[in-house]
Amino acid sequence: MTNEIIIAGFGGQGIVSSGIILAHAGMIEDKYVSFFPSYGAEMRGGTANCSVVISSDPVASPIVANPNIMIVMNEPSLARFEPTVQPNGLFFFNQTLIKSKPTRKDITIIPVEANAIAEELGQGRVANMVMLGILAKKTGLLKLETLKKAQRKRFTKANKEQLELNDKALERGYALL
Amino acid sequence: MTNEIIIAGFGGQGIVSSGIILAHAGMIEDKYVSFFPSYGAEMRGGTANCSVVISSDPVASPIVANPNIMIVMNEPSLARFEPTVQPNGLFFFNQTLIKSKPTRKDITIIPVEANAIAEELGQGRVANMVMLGILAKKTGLLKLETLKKAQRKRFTKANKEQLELNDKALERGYALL
Amino acid sequence: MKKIFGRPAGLTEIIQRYCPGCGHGIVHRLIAELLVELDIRERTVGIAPVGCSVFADEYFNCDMIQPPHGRGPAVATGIKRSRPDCVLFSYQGDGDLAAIGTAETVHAAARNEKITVIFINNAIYGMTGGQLAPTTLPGMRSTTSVKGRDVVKQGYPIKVCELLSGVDGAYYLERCAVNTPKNIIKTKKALKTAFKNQMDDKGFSLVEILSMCPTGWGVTPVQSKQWIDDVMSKYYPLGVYRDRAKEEK
Amino acid sequence: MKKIFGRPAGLTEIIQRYCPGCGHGIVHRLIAELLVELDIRERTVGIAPVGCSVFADEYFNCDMIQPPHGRGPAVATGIKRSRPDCVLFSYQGDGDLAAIGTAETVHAAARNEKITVIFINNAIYGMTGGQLAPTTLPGMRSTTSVKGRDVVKQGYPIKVCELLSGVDGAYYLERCAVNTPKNIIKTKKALKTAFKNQMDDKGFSLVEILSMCPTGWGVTPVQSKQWIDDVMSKYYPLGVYRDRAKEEK
Amino acid sequence: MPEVKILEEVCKGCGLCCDDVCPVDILILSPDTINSSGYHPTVVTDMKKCIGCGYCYMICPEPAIEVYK
Amino acid sequence: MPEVKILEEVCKGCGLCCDDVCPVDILILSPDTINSSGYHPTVVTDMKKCIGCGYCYMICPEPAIEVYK
Amino acid sequence: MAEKRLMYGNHAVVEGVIYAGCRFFAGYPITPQNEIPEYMSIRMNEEGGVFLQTESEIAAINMLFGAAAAGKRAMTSSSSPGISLMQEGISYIAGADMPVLVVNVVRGGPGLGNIAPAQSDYYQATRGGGHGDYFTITLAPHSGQELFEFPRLGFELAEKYRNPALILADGLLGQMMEPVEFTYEPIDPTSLPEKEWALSGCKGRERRVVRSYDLRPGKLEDLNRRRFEKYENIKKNEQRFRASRCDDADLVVVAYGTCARVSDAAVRMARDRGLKVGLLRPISLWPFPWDVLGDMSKRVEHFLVVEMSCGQMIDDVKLATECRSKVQFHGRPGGGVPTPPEIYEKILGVLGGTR
Amino acid sequence: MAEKRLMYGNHAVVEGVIYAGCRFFAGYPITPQNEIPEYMSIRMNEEGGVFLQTESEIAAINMLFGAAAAGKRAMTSSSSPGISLMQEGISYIAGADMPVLVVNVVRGGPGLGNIAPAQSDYYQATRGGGHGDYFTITLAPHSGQELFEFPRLGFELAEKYRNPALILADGLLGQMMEPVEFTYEPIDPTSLPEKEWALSGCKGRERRVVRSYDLRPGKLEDLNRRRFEKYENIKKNEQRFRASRCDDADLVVVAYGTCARVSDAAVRMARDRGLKVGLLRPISLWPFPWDVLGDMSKRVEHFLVVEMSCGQMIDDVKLATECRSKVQFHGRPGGGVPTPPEIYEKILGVLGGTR
Ligand SMILES: Cc1ncc(C[n+]2csc(CCOP(=O)(O)OP(=O)(O)O)c2C)c(N)n1
Ligand SMILES: Cc1ncc(C[n+]2csc(CCOP(=O)(O)OP(=O)(O)O)c2C)c(N)n1
Ligand code: SF4
Ligand code: SF4
Ligand code: SF4
Ligand code: SF4
Repeated sequence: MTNEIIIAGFGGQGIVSSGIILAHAGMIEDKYVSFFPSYGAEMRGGTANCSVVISSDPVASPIVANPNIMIVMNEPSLARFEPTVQPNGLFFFNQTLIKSKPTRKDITIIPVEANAIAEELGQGRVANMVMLGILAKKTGLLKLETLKKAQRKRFTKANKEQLELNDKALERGYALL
Repeated sequence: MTNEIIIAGFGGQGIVSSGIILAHAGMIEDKYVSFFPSYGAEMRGGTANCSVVISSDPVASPIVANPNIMIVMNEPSLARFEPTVQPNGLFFFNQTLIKSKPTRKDITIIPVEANAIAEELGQGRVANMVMLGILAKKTGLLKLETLKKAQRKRFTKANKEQLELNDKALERGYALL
Repeated sequence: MKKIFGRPAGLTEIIQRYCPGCGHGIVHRLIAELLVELDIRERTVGIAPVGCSVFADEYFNCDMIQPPHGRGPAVATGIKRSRPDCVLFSYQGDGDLAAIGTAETVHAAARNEKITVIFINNAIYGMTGGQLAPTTLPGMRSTTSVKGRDVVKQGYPIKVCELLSGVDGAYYLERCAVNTPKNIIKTKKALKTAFKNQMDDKGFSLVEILSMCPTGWGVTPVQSKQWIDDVMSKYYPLGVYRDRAKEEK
Repeated sequence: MKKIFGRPAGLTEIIQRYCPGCGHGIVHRLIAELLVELDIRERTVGIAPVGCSVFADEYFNCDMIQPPHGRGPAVATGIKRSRPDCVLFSYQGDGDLAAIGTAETVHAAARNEKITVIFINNAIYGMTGGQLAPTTLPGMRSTTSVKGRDVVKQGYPIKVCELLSGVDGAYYLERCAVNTPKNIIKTKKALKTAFKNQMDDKGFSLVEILSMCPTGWGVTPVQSKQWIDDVMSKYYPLGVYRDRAKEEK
Repeated sequence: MPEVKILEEVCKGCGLCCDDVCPVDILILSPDTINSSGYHPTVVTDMKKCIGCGYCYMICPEPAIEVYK
Repeated sequence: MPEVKILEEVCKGCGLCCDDVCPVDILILSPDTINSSGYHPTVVTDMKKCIGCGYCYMICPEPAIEVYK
Repeated sequence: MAEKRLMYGNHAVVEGVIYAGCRFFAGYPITPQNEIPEYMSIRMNEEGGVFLQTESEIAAINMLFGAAAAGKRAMTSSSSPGISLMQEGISYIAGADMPVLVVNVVRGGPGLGNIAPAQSDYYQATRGGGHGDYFTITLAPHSGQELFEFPRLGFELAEKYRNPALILADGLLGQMMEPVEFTYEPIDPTSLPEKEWALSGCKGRERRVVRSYDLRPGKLEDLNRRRFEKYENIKKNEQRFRASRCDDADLVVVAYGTCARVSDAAVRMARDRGLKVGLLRPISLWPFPWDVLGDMSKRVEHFLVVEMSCGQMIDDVKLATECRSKVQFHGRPGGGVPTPPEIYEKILGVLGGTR
Repeated sequence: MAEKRLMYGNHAVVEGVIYAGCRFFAGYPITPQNEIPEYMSIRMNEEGGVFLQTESEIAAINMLFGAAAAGKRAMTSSSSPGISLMQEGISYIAGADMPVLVVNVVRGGPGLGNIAPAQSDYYQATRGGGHGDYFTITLAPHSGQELFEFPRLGFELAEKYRNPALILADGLLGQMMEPVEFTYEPIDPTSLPEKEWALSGCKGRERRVVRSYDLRPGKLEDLNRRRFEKYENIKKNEQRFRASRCDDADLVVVAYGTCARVSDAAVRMARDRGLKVGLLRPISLWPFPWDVLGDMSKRVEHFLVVEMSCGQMIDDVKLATECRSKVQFHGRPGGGVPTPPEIYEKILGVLGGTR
């Protein structure tokens, strides 16, 4: 089974970190994983996105064109990525920041009040963690504990409070379903 | 029939001019010809030499390794080129300037007082013309008139006197045999 | 009401892909204004570098060419010698002009090639992600000098106007900045002189422009503007470095 | 009787293939003498250029390397950074250093690379047959400027010491000549300083040497010697252009 | 009376014009508005004060500003 | 008394040493001798005059000159 | 088992270089390999090595020439246009028989092209983009793991044969993150033996000369012939590849690097559907695994060459298989990356066409 | 009949360029082609053209890029190391679909090598020594006459297909003198049509852009595919060769340039002795005359490839003849020039071996 994931949003929403944490968590759980950032180095402006593959087989290409799991964090990414999702795919979107509604009928739409919940926890920045939490639960792909471990690998310089806040956000997301 | 000629001497002895005149004369007489200077551009000092081919067939390579006709104008070239001449080849050498004697028995040695004759005519520089004259006569390869025409193609900027002196030197050489 | 300031006809309608607060846009606009004001847009060929402004070939509303990294002055020479009536400008960043393109720059100047070079000094490699540039200040951080430029290991910056001052052929050299309206007005004047010199068949004119790169410097646009005043222009003094028109008088 | 002057041990026994009267041989001998006098022959790595002195790798009695045309300073950098205890000298002609090698020269200077560059300015491309060099004087004839260098079409010469004076990193720059015993003595002194600077870990030192090329100039050796006095050194003034050791005091 | 027009969709909210550039200090980055590229564009706080000097236009990299008179 | 030795086979007859280099003017290119490379080497006209200054050595590109004391 | 780290391919190269005992890097930024010089600047600083951001790729390759001649392990990295600029330098280094390591993280071309992954520098890498008769040992990794391991292999081969070695990667391998296992202990650079040809000052020995020319008549010819004897040895000893599912295959896909990863998935798809399809992944591109392909061609009917180019390696496949099998091609130029289904379709097409 | 002149090959190129209506030269001296810039400086001056002695080969190729983009016929010449330095520029020019003419008077390599004639830049010329998928139209003259004629042909092909063209000569052809016939009238440059893509200022028309990049997803791939359609056309239309004595041949020697001259003499020797030997001389090296060789291989048992290299064109001969014939090789690397007797011996060896 191969899960192909795209995470998209504005720069600053922790898109890359989310992707790396997902991949790391997959690695910890002994799956084949890859992470790929969108080309950007010779392009300025616009939105950020990244591809993550978590699979029971070696990863063919780390570039995901048609995800079966999609996380959308901002308005412009909704329009751009909704059409790319595989039929029967999962579509998580950040309802707090996105006014429009996804329109496809052949995919599972999961609206998440990611930023609202994050603000509740005291820090909008952890909206991405909320998303990872609910993703883990909904897909059964990863254990919550693994995500907690993985975020510690990513934020090696963060202080204890921040790490715990991240944990909380993961938990809140995980508890949403 | 292919004649492969090398002319060798010091820089300043008109080695290159002699070669070009020979080739030019061959061209006038509708033969296949080529001229090739020795590599020198990235080498400094030493002697000068050039290859001329005059043939009834298209010229394969303009680089002559083993001449059937050799003109040697100075001492160091004698030692260097004598061994390269084809058996039965012709070996013209400038007896005025060369102390040593050629030693090979399987080639025809033709000593020429080239510089002495040239000085007689009033200009050491035309020693090369004396050589071309005798070469033409001995080999029957080219007409004297053709050489006279050819030297005019080479020295386009020379004055009448010089051209006539060259003619004289050619004639003297031609008359030597 | 009449529009007294607005997008000049020397720019295409395309929205530029530079980061917020990037100085490239300001210089683009100044050049575009001059293309119109000097009535040269229709006989100009512009040259885009390799750098963030590689896309300049989409932004200027005139014939454009995009050569290999650093070779703008050589390409400009090829065009100018082929079509002396054309007005040539080569737009280049500091990596493009002062690193890989050093020889082409120095020799175009030495030939007094009749071209206009516009040199954006933002002290960093923007496009490739903020690495050390030949113009990065001593002690300044970049992604390949995370502890700040160490002059002992990484050497001293290249000061392009000072360097070219040693080249007899160079006709006009000035260093400006685009961090304040006042400096921007001066920059425009310098650019105008640089174009005029070419139109009058005078010779090699280069305008170096200290320009903000908030992304590469890791600061806000407003901070970047200030940094040019406080630090960068101290190290790279503004002013005219060569003006043979004046010297010849 | 004791030999007080004669072939120094810094030269191999090979007879050099330069033309009669060529300045390269004189400079070779000076370097060779210093290798012995400064006791550095056994830790020196020399760099031969592409040019008439490509064969320098046969002539100097020390480790030698022969890199691509113009890249001596880059190769020197590679060796010096790998073996800081070695003494590096890069021997280069004007085509090598001031044409194709412009960028490598300027940037080695900017890095204040701890190497010694010996720059033979003979105002011509010797090896390839007397073409225009970046240092060929205005009006001077060459095989690619048969009517004399036309500065309008072919540009102005590059003055290397003046150019590098605009580079902060350069530590020591001097221009000398080898056309008279007096100038030769001065040249040796300059070369000594350039080596000493390296031995003291100071930095980039370049000695430019006006040198006879009778073949390329189409004159006799004696005339070529005179021409340096009468013409060439007027255009390329001799002297010290940079001496940070003094400035720092 | 001069007037300044901000092209909201072109503005990247860099704030260069808002700092000390405007002599009458009437430009700020809108805290509430957000354009489709995600930037907070500049807004004019008090149009009447504008003297039409064009400084804001001059420093705007896009340019996202037009000045009318 | 200093003495100068010309390495005849090494000398290329450039004449640099013969011009105005020798302060006592005792060096000339031999008009008669010709070495195996075809050059007329330098010869010393009057060895006694030599002051051993080494100028000839200094300017000789080969170097084809040795000075003894 | 050694520790696994989730790493960018470009970072894995850097660690691989450090682990290989190399302490000399010179290079110039270019996408998609900027993470190499960036991370290298930090790592070399930590290890007390030399990191030089150069004025150009030309300066970089020539600094390598110097460092290698001084006897040190030295490497540079760049991407396609930058590698083109190095061709003269690489030719000199090959002509001087010096070992260096060059990494090319290939991008779409020709010209400025784009920054997407590509394999269109195969000809340049394997046929010597520079002038003269020479080859560079060329290794093609297909994973972060190999990006970590191949620098050591590259240096070992380069030094064994005194010849430049090249690692041909692409933007996808460089910019992706994958788990990487540090499979061996780092080499202490001071433990590497001194080279008996290195320039270091001639104290206590004959002076040494490093050069790539010989103007004496016939000498360069001799030199070239000797170098080609060396190349024959390399061809004999160093053909590297990975063959999977080839034993009973009717069709073998030949692909390297990224294309090999993607093809592997396509082959799995085909096997799942009962098709006898295998994958031959050349690891050394020069020497190309001619021998194994020659052998295989005696029993395999079809080869399908998959490249991210308009077709370059296919020349070598044809030369190796000597017309015994049918050789088909599927290519994506200009930064296009093929997908497993696309290759699977092509496999079906080839096999279908013969039934 | 037109006048015959005894000329250096390097001078013949210059006249050929002038006769072709080209008035733009930029280049840097290098042996063995220095006579080209030298004579060009005089001729361009006489003709009011542009002669630029540049600071480097890199500057030269980029000046050509500019001049070609401005719609002018533009050429440069160099020899092996200098051509290596031009690889990035040539790749850009190919990527921007611009016509230029580059002359390589090949010398012995790799590295500084020597200044003797060689053919060891065949791979570089025909496989694109630069990065990315592209080819350059490559012509191989074998005489002063062709050195005079091929510049015009080169420009015509370059412009017809908007692609760089290369003339691959060698030091022997450049430095020898031979009779040259000026077979056609000089072209008046002002008579050449204006290019509809040239940069000249946008007065009265849409602005034009010359570039070699496209960063939009998929666009560069499209561009490359279109360029390869163009290449297919070139392959179809422009394969040039000269076949002599091949009709009844048991053995065909395949050789270009200098080697073709020498081989021709060897073939004559063989025919004199009654051996059925012919000569196939590729004139276009890219596109290689695959088709005629393919045809021939159906009846010719042996091919003998003769090159002044360790064997590069032999790849193309093998690919063209598709294993139908036996392909043997005789090569002289590093500036060695084969002689007719030497090739004749080899012919005997090949034919003898089969009897
Ligand atoms: C031959 C080559 N080397 C390197 C690059 C990668 N590259 C692209 S832009 C750039 C430097 C950009 O910096 P700068 O010129 O200062 O312009 P900026 O982006 O800061 O405006 C580099 C190194 C390239 N495209 N080609
Ligand atoms: C890349 C490259 N371009 C050109 C050449 C040819 N070349 C050899 S030496 C030289 C210039 C020699 O002039 P200079 O450096 O002034 O030295 P000199 O011979 O006068 O001492 C040139 C252009 C080369 N070998 N390599
Ligand atoms: S990186 Fe710097 S130079 Fe490039 S667009 Fe952004 S601000 Fe401008
Ligand atoms: S050509 Fe000039 S530089 Fe070269 S050896 Fe002769 S005199 Fe010396
Ligand atoms: S040592 Fe001095 S005095 Fe003696 S010959 Fe030489 S130059 Fe003349
Ligand atoms: S300087 Fe030397 S080479 Fe020249 S003439 Fe005198 S001794 Fe001979």
